[in-house]
Order: sequence, then C-alpha cells, then structure tokens
Amino acid sequence: MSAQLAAAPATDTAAAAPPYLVVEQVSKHFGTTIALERASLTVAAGEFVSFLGPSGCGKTTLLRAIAGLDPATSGRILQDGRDITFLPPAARDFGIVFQSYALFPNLTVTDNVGYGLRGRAWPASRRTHRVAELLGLVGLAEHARKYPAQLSGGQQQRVALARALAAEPGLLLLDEPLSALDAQVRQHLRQELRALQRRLGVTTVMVTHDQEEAMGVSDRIVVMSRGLIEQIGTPETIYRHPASAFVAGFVGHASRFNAVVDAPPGTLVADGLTLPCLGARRMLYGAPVQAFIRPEDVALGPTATALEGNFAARVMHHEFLGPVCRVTLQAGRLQLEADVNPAVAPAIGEVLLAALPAERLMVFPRDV
Amino acid sequence: MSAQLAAAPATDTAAAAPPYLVVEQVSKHFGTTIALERASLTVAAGEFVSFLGPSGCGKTTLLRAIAGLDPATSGRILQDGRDITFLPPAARDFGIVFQSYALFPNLTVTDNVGYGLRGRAWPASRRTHRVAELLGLVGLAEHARKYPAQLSGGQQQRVALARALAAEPGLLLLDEPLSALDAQVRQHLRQELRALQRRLGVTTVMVTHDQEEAMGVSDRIVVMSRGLIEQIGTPETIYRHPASAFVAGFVGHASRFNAVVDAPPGTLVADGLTLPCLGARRMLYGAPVQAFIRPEDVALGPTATALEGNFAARVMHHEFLGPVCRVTLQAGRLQLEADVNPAVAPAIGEVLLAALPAERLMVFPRDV
Amino acid sequence: MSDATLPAQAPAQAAMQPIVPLEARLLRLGLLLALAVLVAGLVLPLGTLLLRAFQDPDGGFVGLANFAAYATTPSLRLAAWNSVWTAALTTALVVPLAFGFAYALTRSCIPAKGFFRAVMLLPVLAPSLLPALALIYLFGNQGMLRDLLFGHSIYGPIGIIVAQVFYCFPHAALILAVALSTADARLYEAATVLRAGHLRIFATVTLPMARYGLVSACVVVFTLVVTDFGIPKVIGGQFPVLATDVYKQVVGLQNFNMGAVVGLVLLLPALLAFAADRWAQRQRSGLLSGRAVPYLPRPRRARDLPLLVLCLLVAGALVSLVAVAIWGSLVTFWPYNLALTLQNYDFDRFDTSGWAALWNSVRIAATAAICGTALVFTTAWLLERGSPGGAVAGAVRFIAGVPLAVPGLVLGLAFILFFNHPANPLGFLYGTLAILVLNGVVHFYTVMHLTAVTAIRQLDPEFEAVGASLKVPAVVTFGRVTVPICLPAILDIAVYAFVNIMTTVSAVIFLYGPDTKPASVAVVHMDEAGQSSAAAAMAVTILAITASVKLLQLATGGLVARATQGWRQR
Amino acid sequence: QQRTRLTVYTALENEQLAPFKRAAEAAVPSIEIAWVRDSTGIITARLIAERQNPRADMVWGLSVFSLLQMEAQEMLEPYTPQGADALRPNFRSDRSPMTWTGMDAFVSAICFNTVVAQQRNLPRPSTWADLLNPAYRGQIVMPNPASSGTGFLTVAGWLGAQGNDAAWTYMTNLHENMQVYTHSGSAPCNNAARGEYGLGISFDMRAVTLRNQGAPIEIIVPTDGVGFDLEATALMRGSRNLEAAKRLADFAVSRPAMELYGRYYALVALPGVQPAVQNYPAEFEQRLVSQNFRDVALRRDAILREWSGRFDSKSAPRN
Ligand SMILES: Nc1ncnc2c1ncn2[C@@H]1O[C@H](COP(=O)(O)OP(=O)(O)OP(=O)(O)O)[C@@H](O)[C@H]1O
Ligand SMILES: Nc1ncnc2c1ncn2[C@@H]1O[C@H](COP(=O)(O)OP(=O)(O)OP(=O)(O)O)[C@@H](O)[C@H]1O
Ligand SMILES: [Mg+2]
Ligand SMILES: [Mg+2]
Repeated sequence: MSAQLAAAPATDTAAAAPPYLVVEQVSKHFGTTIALERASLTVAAGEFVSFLGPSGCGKTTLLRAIAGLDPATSGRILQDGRDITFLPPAARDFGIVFQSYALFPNLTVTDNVGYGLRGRAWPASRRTHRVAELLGLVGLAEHARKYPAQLSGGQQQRVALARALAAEPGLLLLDEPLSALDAQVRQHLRQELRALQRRLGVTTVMVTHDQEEAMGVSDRIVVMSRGLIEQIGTPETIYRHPASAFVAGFVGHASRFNAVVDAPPGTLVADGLTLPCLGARRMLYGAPVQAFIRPEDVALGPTATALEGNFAARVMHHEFLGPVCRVTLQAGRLQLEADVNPAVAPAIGEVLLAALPAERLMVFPRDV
Repeated sequence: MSAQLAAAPATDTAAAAPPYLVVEQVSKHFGTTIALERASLTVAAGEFVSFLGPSGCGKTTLLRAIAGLDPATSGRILQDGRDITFLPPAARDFGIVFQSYALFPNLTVTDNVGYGLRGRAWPASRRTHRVAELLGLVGLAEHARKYPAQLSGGQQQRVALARALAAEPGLLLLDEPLSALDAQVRQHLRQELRALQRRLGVTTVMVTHDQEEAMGVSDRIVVMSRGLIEQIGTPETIYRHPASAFVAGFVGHASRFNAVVDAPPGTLVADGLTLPCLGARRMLYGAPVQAFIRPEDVALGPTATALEGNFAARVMHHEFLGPVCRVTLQAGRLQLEADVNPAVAPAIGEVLLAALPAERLMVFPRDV
Repeated sequence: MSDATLPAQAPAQAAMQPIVPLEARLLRLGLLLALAVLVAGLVLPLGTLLLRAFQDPDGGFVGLANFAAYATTPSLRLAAWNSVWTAALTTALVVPLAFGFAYALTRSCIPAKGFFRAVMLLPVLAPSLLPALALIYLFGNQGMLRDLLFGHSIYGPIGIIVAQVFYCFPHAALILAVALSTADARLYEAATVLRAGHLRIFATVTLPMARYGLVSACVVVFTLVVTDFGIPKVIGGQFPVLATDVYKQVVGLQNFNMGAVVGLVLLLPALLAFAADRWAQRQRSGLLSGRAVPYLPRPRRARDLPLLVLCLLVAGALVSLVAVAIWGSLVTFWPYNLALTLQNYDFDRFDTSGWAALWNSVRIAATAAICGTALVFTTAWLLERGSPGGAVAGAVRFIAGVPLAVPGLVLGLAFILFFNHPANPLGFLYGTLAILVLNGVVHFYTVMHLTAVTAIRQLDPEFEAVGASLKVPAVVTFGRVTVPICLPAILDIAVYAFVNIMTTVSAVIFLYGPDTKPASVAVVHMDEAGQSSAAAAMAVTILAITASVKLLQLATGGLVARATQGWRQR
Repeated sequence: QQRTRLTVYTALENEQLAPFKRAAEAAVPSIEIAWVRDSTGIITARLIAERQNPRADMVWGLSVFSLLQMEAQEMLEPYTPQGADALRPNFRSDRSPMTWTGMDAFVSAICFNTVVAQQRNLPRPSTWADLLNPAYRGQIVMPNPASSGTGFLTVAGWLGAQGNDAAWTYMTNLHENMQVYTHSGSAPCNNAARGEYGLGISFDMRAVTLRNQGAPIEIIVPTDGVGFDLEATALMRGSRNLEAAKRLADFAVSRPAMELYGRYYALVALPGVQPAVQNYPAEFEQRLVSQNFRDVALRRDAILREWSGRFDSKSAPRN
C-alpha cells in the first residue's frame, strides 16, 4: 500500500546499516476496535522518527507496542536484531517520556533521575556521578534537590528526559513530550531536544499531533490516520509529495477544492476554471479529484500573468500572520488562500490575477 | 508610558465615534500580588480587540474586571458611556465564553443556549425562535437535543458562543475560547469566529496567549506582561514596531542578541560585527542594547551582497517548516535564524554572506 | 527488504501466546491471593449460610419450602414494609439535613468549619447503643424532654427513626461534602452572567452537579437503616423490621434456615440500592472536565446566616445527645438516683471481661486496621495497576462491593457456620482474635476499598510504565511512590477501620471466644443486665478511644504531611 | 501440674461468674474455667450453630429448654454426675445416663415500680389475673416469646397453670394492657426499673440486680402459678476435655455448689439446701406450676406459631 511505497526510500538508506528498530505488520485490537492495522516501519540507528496524526489515530498505541507496555495483538518487533515482540517492558532496552511526564511527585529531582539506576551495576558513587552528569546535560544541576511540583513545566519535562536517558537506553520513546507546554517554551525545548538527541546519537521515536513540531525535529515522519500508516518519509517528502489526500490536508496548510480531470491530459476543471496540473496527467478523463494547493504556492499579480490557466480573483479578507499575510480569494465559487508579503498585500475588494502553478497542485482521486 | 503612547493612534480613530468601552487606570490586587496595574484602554464599537500575553500576565484578570466577575480594586470602566465599575455582572450588558466553555452538562444544547432568555422580554415563542436562529448561526441546528458531553470540543465551543450571544449583548468577552481545541479545528474556528463577529458587528474582547491567533483575528492587540499593558496597536504595528523588548520577543519569532551602540549614529557593534541599524540612530554612543531580527528579514547570499554591513556566516542546521526552511547561522559567536525558501536552502556547513537590513533590526535599551 | 516475506509469517504469529513475564505472574498471583481471602472471608461463609435457606434443620434439601413458609407468616409483609418505610423516611430526613450541613461546610463562608467537620463525625465514633440510651434518657417515659413527643412513645418507629437519623447523619454528610466540594466555578459565573437568580442557580447547577452524591447518600442511608438491628432492638419496642426478624429467627428460635431466608430477603433491598448506586456512578463519567476552575464561596449573609444556624442546630443536637450519654454514664441510677459517680467506669464490677474487653477491642481494631488496610490497599492497587487480571479482577471488584449490603448479623452467623465446619482447614481461626479481625475487615471492606481505589486513580497512570522502562519492579514503585503518595488516604482507611470495628456489635456477637470479648459486646451485655449507666460508661469510653484516634490522626496529619508530603508544597 | 482449660458456655449473670469459677477451681484443682457468657438466645444459637464442631466443653448455667432442644439434636454427652441422683426428680434428666442436671429454678416474675405506681395510682398486683386490671393499660411490658427464652417461659407457665384455652384467653385480654413485647428478656424489668413502665415481666434474677443498684422495684412472684425454668448443666458431645468436664459436672451437683446457687436463687435442685436470697417470698416453691419440661419443649414451635399468629401481626405500636 501507500505506506510501503513511501517507506521505500527510507529503507534504502537504512539498508546500508542494518535498521536498529523493525516493526513488522504490527496490529493491535482493543476488543472490537482496531487501534492499529498491520503497521510496518524501520528506524535506523541514531535516527529521529516522529509519529504524526490526529487524535485517536493509533500513535500512542504503536509507541506502547514498541515499549511492550501494551503488547501487540499480532506482528513482530525487532530491536537491534533481537526479537522483542513478547518481552516484558523491563526486559527491553528503552527509555520513555510520557505526555504527563509521570515524574514521581514524592521524590526529588535527583531521586527521580536516579530511580532506574539500581542493582550491582550502579553502586552509589557511580550513580551519584551519573545523575549529576545528566542534570548537567539538561541544565538542571541547581534544581537537584527540588520536588517536581516546585519546577516549571519545561523543567519537569527535562527531568523526565534525564530520567529516561539515565541508564543509556538504546532507544528513546517520547509520547507527546511537549504538548503540555506553552507555545514559546515548546519551540525552545523542541530545538533543545533535537540538539541533545544529535549529541547523544540515541535512536528516538516521538509521538506528536503537531505537524510543525514533527517537521521541525524529525529525520523522518510516519503519518498515521485511523490505525493505518498513511505515509513514511522525510518532512520535505511529506510536505511536498503527500501520498494521500489525508496527508496533504493534515500536514501543513492547504486550500482544498473538488475538480474533475479534463482533456487534454494534465488539465483540471474546477468551478468553470481550467487549471493545468502535472499530477493529473496520468489520470482518466472525467475522474473526480480533490485538489490541494498550499497558500505559499498561489501566484498572484505579475507572477500569475506568466502562468498558464491564470484567472481573476477577488480579495475577500486578510489575516496578518507576521511574516506573511494570508489572503482569502474568491474566484467564482472557488475559495483559495494565498500567502503574500504583508508589505505588498492587496486591498480587500481588489480583483487581481491569480494562478496555481501546475507542478504545485496536488491531486488525489475522490469517491463520488 | 509606552502603553499610553502606543494607544494614542488607536484613540485617534476612536475619537471619530465615541469609544464603546473605556477602561481607565484599572488595577487589581489579590492580597499582596498585583495582578493588574493601572490598565487603560478604549475599544470602539464593533472592534475586535485581543489581550495577548504569557501565562499569569493578568489578561484574564482584566477581562473579568470588565465583566464584573472580579471587580477591579481601583479605576473606572465605562461601557457605552455608562459607568459600570460597580455594577454586578447581571446588571451589565455582555456575553462571555470561558476557556472551559462552562456549558451546563445537565441541560441540552437548546436549554443551554436559551438559559439566559427568561422573563417578560422572552415569551416562550420568541425564545424558541431565538434559540433556533442562534443554532442556525453556529451551524448546530441538528444537535439541538444533544447534551454537551455528546458534542466535540469545537461544537461545544460553538454552543458556548451561541449562549453568550443569545440575548444580543453589546459586548462579547472571550477567555481563551480556542485554547482547548486541536490545532486544525482551532484554525478553522478562529476564522469562523472572526467572520461571525464581523457579520454581527458585536464589540469583542478576546483573551489569548497564542500570538498567531491574536494577529489573525484582531483589529487591535493589547500586549500585556506582568500586570502591565506593554503595547496597544494593530497586528502590523505590534509585529513590525514593537514598543519593548518584551513585545519584540513575545510576538512572532525573532533572534535576539546583545549589542552596543557605536559611532557613527545608527551603527551597532555585536560580537565584532558592525551592523547598520536605523533604530539606533537616536541612541547614545556606548549604550548597551538588545537587538531583534525576524528570521524572514535576514538577507542571505545575493540579496545580502547589496546590503551594508554584511558578514560571512556558517549554516549550522536546518529546520524544515513547510513553506519555509529555518536555517540556524553562526557568525563568530552570534547565532541567527533565517527563513529561506526550502527549494534553495543552503547546505549545512556552507559559509555564505548574510546581512541584517538596517530598517528591520529592532533595538531596545538594555540594563547592564 | 525483509517486508516482502512478512505477510506469510504474520498469521502464524498472531496465534502465538505472549510469554507472561515473571513479575506479571507474581502480580496476578497477588490478585489471586486477594481473591482467595475475599472468597474465604465472604463468599464461602455467605454461601454456606444462604444455602441453609434451601434446607431443613437436618440439612435436607427442601427447595423453596422455607420461603413459602416465611411468606405465609403474617408478620413478613409487615416487617418488610416497616423496614422499607422507616428506611425511606430516615433517608428523606437525613439526606436533606446532611445536604444542608455539607453545603454549609463546602459552599458558604460560615466560621468554625473545622469544628463542624469534627462534630459531624461524633455519631460514628460510638456504638449505636449510645444514641438509643441517650434518647431514652431524653424522650423516654421518664425522659427530660418527653413532652416534646406530645404523648407519643419513643419506643417504636419514632425512636428508630430519630436514632437512625443521628446514626446515619455522618455517613450522608461525608458523602455529600465530597460531592459538593468539587464544583466548577465557571458554571456559576456563566449562570450569574446569564442573569439567573440564586434559586435558579441552585436548581440548575448545584443540584444537578451533586446528584450522584445524593443518590449515593440515599443508597448508603437506606442500606444502613435496613440492615441495622441494634437500634430497633433497643428502642424499637415490638415494632418488627426485617433486621429484628433475623434476630428473632436466629436468637429467639434458633431457626437458622428461616434466619437465612430473612437474611436473603434483607439482601434484596440492599442489593437493589447497591445496583442503583453503581448505575449512578457509571453515569457520572465525564461530568467535571479537567479544565474546571475550583469554586470558592464568597461571603453572603442571606445564605451564610441561615446555614450557620442550621449547623449550630445540628451540631447542638449531636453534641447534646452525646453529652446526655456522658452524663448518663456518671449518674448512679437513672432516674431515681442522679448523684454523680465514677463507679460506672469500674467495669470489672459489671462484667467479668471488664477493662479487658476494651483492651480486646483495641487489639482487634488495631490489628484489623493495620492488616486490613494493607490488604485493601494492596488489592486495590493490584486491581488498578497490576497486570490485567480479566475475570479475577472482575470477581474481586464485584465481591469488594458486596459487604456494604450484608447485615452484620448475617455475616456473623455465616462465619460460625463456615469457619466452624469440621472439614474447614481454616477452622483453627475460630474462637481466636484472628477471626474477629477477619470479620471486621470483611464487614467494612467496601468503603475501605472505594477509598483506596479513589486515591490510586488520582495517581498518574504511567508510574508503573515508567518503572518498567527503568527496569524497576512494580513492587518497588509501589513501595517507593504509590504508598508514600497515598499515605493520607491510607491513614483514612486505617482510622475508618479502627473506628468501625471498635463500635460494631452485630457480627462479632457470635464470634468472640472466652478471652476475646470486645467492648462493644460488653456494652450490650451490661445494658441487658440492666446496668445501663455502666453500658453508657463503656460506650463513652469507646467514644473516647475512637475520638482520640481520630484526633490523633488530625493532629499528626500535619506532622505526617510535613514528613512525607513535603513535596506537595510549591 | 498442668490444669485443663475448659471452655464453658453460660448464660449466668455476670456477677455470678467470678464466684462460681473460684469455687469450682478450688474444688477441682485440675481445671481452669474459660467462660463464654451471653444471653440465653445467643448462647443457644451459637451452640447449635457450632454443632458440627463443638467449641464448648460444657454448658454450666443454661435454660433447660435450650438443653432439651440440644438433646433432641444429639448434642449432649450422656453422663450421670456423682451425686446427681440426690437431686429433685423434676430437676434432672429422666434419661440414663443423664443428659443434663439442674442447678436451680428461676421464674418469670413481675418487676413492679413502686414510684411509678404511686404517681399513676397503680395497685400492687399479686397474681397474673390482677394484670388484667384496666388501670395497667399501657403500663405492662413483657418479652416476645419468639425472641426471648423468658418470654416463652412466661407463656409456658400460663399454659401450664391455666390450661390451654383459658391461658390463650388470658393472653388475649392481657394484650390489651400490654405496651410492648420486647426482643430481650431483660428489657421489661430494666424498663420498669427506670420507670419507663410500671410493670415489667422478666425473670427474677434480673430484678434482684436492679434492686441492688437502687431501683425502686418490688419483685412479685404471682401466687396463681408461675412458669419456671431451670438453670442446668450438660456436657457437650465432642468435647476434647471430657474427663475434666465430668469432674466439673460432678462439682456442679455437689452440695457446696448448691449452697453457692442458693446465694442467688430461691430454689435449688438439691433438697435440703436452704437458699439465702433476700426479697424472696417464703412459699416460693409452692407457686411454681408443675410442668414437664420435655413436653413443653416439644410443643414450643406450635405455641410460638399460635402466639405469633395472635399477637405478632397486630404489633403496631400502641399508645
Ligand atoms: N485501552 C484501550 N481500550 C480500548 N480502546 C483503546 C484503548 N487504548 C486506545 N484505544 C483506542 O485505540 C485508538 C488509538 O488510540 P491511541 O491512544 O493510540 O491514539 P493516539 O493517536 O495516541 O491519540 P492521541 O493523540 O489522542 O493521544 C483510539 O480509537 C482509542 O480509543
Ligand atoms: N483569585 C486569585 N487570588 C490570588 N492571585 C490571583 C487570583 N487570580 C489570579 N491571580 C494572580 O494574578 C495574576 C494574573 O492572573 P490571570 O489569571 O489574570 O493571568 P492570565 O494572563 O489570564 O494567565 P493564563 O494565561 O495562565 O490564564 C497571576 O499571577 C495569578 O497568579
Ligand atoms: Mg496518544
Ligand atoms: Mg487566563
């Protein structure tokens, strides 16, 4: 299916070194609900992979299957060549950070971070040393004796990260580690997290429903929807070459409209407008499609003049977003959003020439 | 102070029609904590104003003072020319939507929306009519008989909105109405909310900590920090001409670095780089400043060549964000972020020419 | 790539069973053990007794003959009807009263809330005989206030209902105080902004939010009244109710088969009420969102003043009833010799067990509090956080809810028949302190269990998962994290067990041995022997002990909190 | 020497336990008594419930009706204690070997509160028949025979003294004056002592205890025939200390034991022992109805069913 097709390039790079983590045909049923359906993917050593998808799509389920917290119903999971499908969590080799962080509220930061450092391998001195090292790593050395409730959300998140990394796991699992934080802190910590991961080289799998976050930090993204993997690929691939209408709509911003494939090949008709479209070239005449265009790809004014299939559109309203101004355009019954430089934003009510570049229009078959 | 200075242009436009809402020197103390310090602002009839600021800055406190839910400690509030400072909430004329929506869980959608429509002014028939009208307005006609728990978050939000608008209040107050929603729904509802407000022409005050949201929907934004109003202005003003370092850092993305004013006037020195800066022209030689530059303003490669004060910078890493690629640059010890077109993003490790346009560099005095 | 070969393998693997790790097996074993304790302590004894309902005295199976015989006894319908209407009336009186009281504690700005909260508990701290005696002193035919009854007798339904109201009040008030303590302030503000008046807000916001608490309170009060036999026996005159019917069948007629029949009948209303409560609990989910803002009352005279008066009246009634009992324990012979004396406290004069009975009670209650709390809390944790136990967990959950509906008398008799059976390997327990401890734990299991489950559910559900990822055994996480965090709840459970076991009579009256007579039984004996002042004195002593323990809990609460809960501070 | 610990179930009064134990352990040094005391009903219920695995070695001081019930269920160990033949024939088992031996007789009596009587102008009754006087309306309490052994003993006494039909008529008339049928045998006298009611029908010993505390009550043993019950001793079948129990049973019928009983009861089983109880009518023995315990015990179910049918169902409170 599409997931496997899209996974191909990634598997190529992974072929050089054997993949660190292999998920094969993993399914998970809760009673009659199918939370996960035959998910397959590979993660190379040191790679940062995100699971992205809307709420309830099975991201957490897949992550917990990898952790062994909710074992898969069927399928196989290999870590570093070892079949771990049926191992209990404690026999696997991973660290995990939950959305809630799940810090032990009655233990100090030091005790939280050192919680897993027990047994003969961790005599007190080595343990103290390691905890200090980790707290230095996440920049919390001066908070060592505080309790979690005395820390800010971002600090708590870092304690959880340090705890997960304490025993030097081969695999780091993150379940929406940033979603409980303020937008500002979040952006900052996201970069910190990525830098730390690079530095340590630990293979990382993160669950998120924030597409900007996923794109910003991941080597590859696994887009999921309703228990199925829709696409696996680098952020660019996912953004520019979505494998399905779902991915096109979910990742990034896009205007969507319905159209029909027209003659000659590579032409769409939507609401009376004839639009050239590279993606439609191999589609059958008369096929109904969904078309997507990203706001930054819509050409306006002079740039539109040069493009085939341009059309007149009226500016309906503005949304000032800082770096860009998002303009809502109306052409017949078609509504489009376009990003323009705020300095040269057209006035509301103005009628101007617009065009959708043929190579930027993304089309997918549509059921009628 | 800065707040009053910045408010000046807004008051000018409001001078034409008398302002609908006037907040004068309103302070609010909780015991020893000062939640709000001498806040003054005016809102014109039909205007959409947002209170923007980080958590705990007093946004909600100001909104609740306007609503009369937590009366102000001192100051005066006028609505439509009437002094409402000491009126109880029920005697004022406003509708409010809380972050949690506060829908009555034991009442149906119809009963929730019609909750306030009682008394002689609202005989049963008029009431039924009005509720139906409102449900039509927010597109929930077919959910009229459901209970709040049976609705999605976005639908609940719309019920809360319909309830607040039911008695045709002169003022609509919104306390983070969208913050509990998914990113996708949020963006959609934000536009819907704005369109509805335009259509009804109701004066609206919204609290938010999401700067994109505030910029996208507001006529004017009130930026707050630690109980103080930092700036009042249109989204463009706030983004392009922040009144303080706080505003510059909080609204939109910006790289920040320390610099010192140098000679000739309009020059900064930061980490050995000499940077032309219009904003520094009236500053004293040797004054320490904080400088901010937005990633989309950093000029790279050919465009940088033409600019004065350009310098060589090394590309440290990339963050692919969809429409743009955010590149982290290092020039000496200076770290900068620049947004580039992903199609032409420079490779990591590449050294290229960068420049900060003199008119885009924002500077603010810095305490040493 | 390897993907290509997969589809062929997958079905084969789907059939494979996961290896159950050692720890999960241990946790499951723990749950099985808990189930075993509950089965041995409740299911089998109760089964042994209830089987008798289908047997004749010689053990032959007679089908429903006993039920038929009982149904034709004219007093059945009367007793059932009496039980139902007194319970219903008590519920109708207690719940609004307790609601007002709890409302005052949680939703008003009256002073001395701490005092009212403490006074509210008085009735549960003493054996139920205490209010009955106090009522006789007050409203009996020689009572100081008998004229208030306008010639009606306290013996009979009036006395039953008044004493039950007193006895059930704290139970209802506690439940309602919890139900009313969580409210979303935003709902009140929304209603105010929409110009709803105080009454409308009360009707559309307060009452609906508290309705599951109200259902629970009604169910608990109803069940308590239906199953309690102490009060009707002492003050009910010959007014027959189901609980005294069991007493009559078992103690008067030694007819266990018929006793079992009535016991089963008695379980019916209790089980029905219990089912209603479960239903209400299930409706509850999703009522209060995590985004709610806690409600803080602001002073308002029109509401606070009447509520303060109500609280003072209720507290006055509770305190004076106890005060009368204390006074009664100090008079020489009521009502003919009111000279004060301490002789009634010289228990060895009245009862061979004397002070030893008190010591027995303390030992039993303390042991049960310690062991029971450990059992209950561990079981609740295994249920909530151990590996999914499937049917075992379901069984434990169900059984844990049953004791609330079982009258003590039925439980006590069930214990004799089961534990004294010659074939029972657990027979060695019989007649020892251990059986009294077990009986106490089983008798009060439900409430302890619910408290523990509530506390555990407030913990982050991922604690054990984090522990597992760090390769720390779940048991260590239990000891290092769960128990310390839940310590206040654990203390609550222990004190609850202690107080109730100190005061309970009905189950243990069949079970104590020569050296293990508890004080609560001694109270009944002294009262039966006509030494009501001594009985009052013993009851007051029990009250003093339970109240001290409760006060100790409150006093050390601060210390314990500082020692173990410091992390809660910001 | 190791003393054998005997578990002895009893319904004796609390204050009697210590002297009885002292005397018995002095007389039979090889035993130690561990009491389990409770009211007659509870003790009987416990003994029967424990039937399959008896915990009591012996019963010392329990109603003969209860013992006969247990005899019928083969729960008693037959043994004729030394010297038991000397007891009054009516006061010992008619089996050989004996299943039980009597200690003393106690009767249902009227506790008459003299203070209340003065206030309410109540005449002092001296016979059961006197209780039908309408002046006593709402002033009499008696135990419910279905819940209490004392209640049953009282009813049995009336049946024995007056004959079946007359007794039922008597009870029907008495019902008019009755305030409450209590569930406990002691409660009527307790209530009378506290002045809750003028007259309470209980067994006699209760009244003595109360009087000693200062209650203004008079104990009236009606002259027109009172039902009586025996306190008796029996060995439990299945006892693990049978030999020691037999020694205690021997003591229980001995003259010193009987003299001990005589300190509390007006009529003891051994002829010739002079009881020394205060406040007891001299001609106590003559007032007892003659009754066949086994016969009454056999009719118990029928009597109670009749009683319940007549009086239980109308037990709405009467004011
Ligand atoms: N223990 C469970 N029992 C039954 N259904 C479950 C259970 N856990 C998850 N599911 C269901 O499986 C599906 C996938 O759930 P999952 O938690 O993996 O979603 P998610 O993608 O992580 O969503 P979110 O972003 O909301 O966390 C959902 O439909 C969910 O309702
Ligand atoms: N009832 C109160 N008692 C004491 N302090 C309060 C109270 N309400 C608010 N504060 C304090 O006043 C300050 C401003 O609070 P406010 O709720 O207005 O912030 P906010 O800007 O709305 O923040 P958020 O985005 O978190 O909602 C905070 O420091 C807060 O702690
Ligand atoms: Mg999830
Ligand atoms: Mg707020």
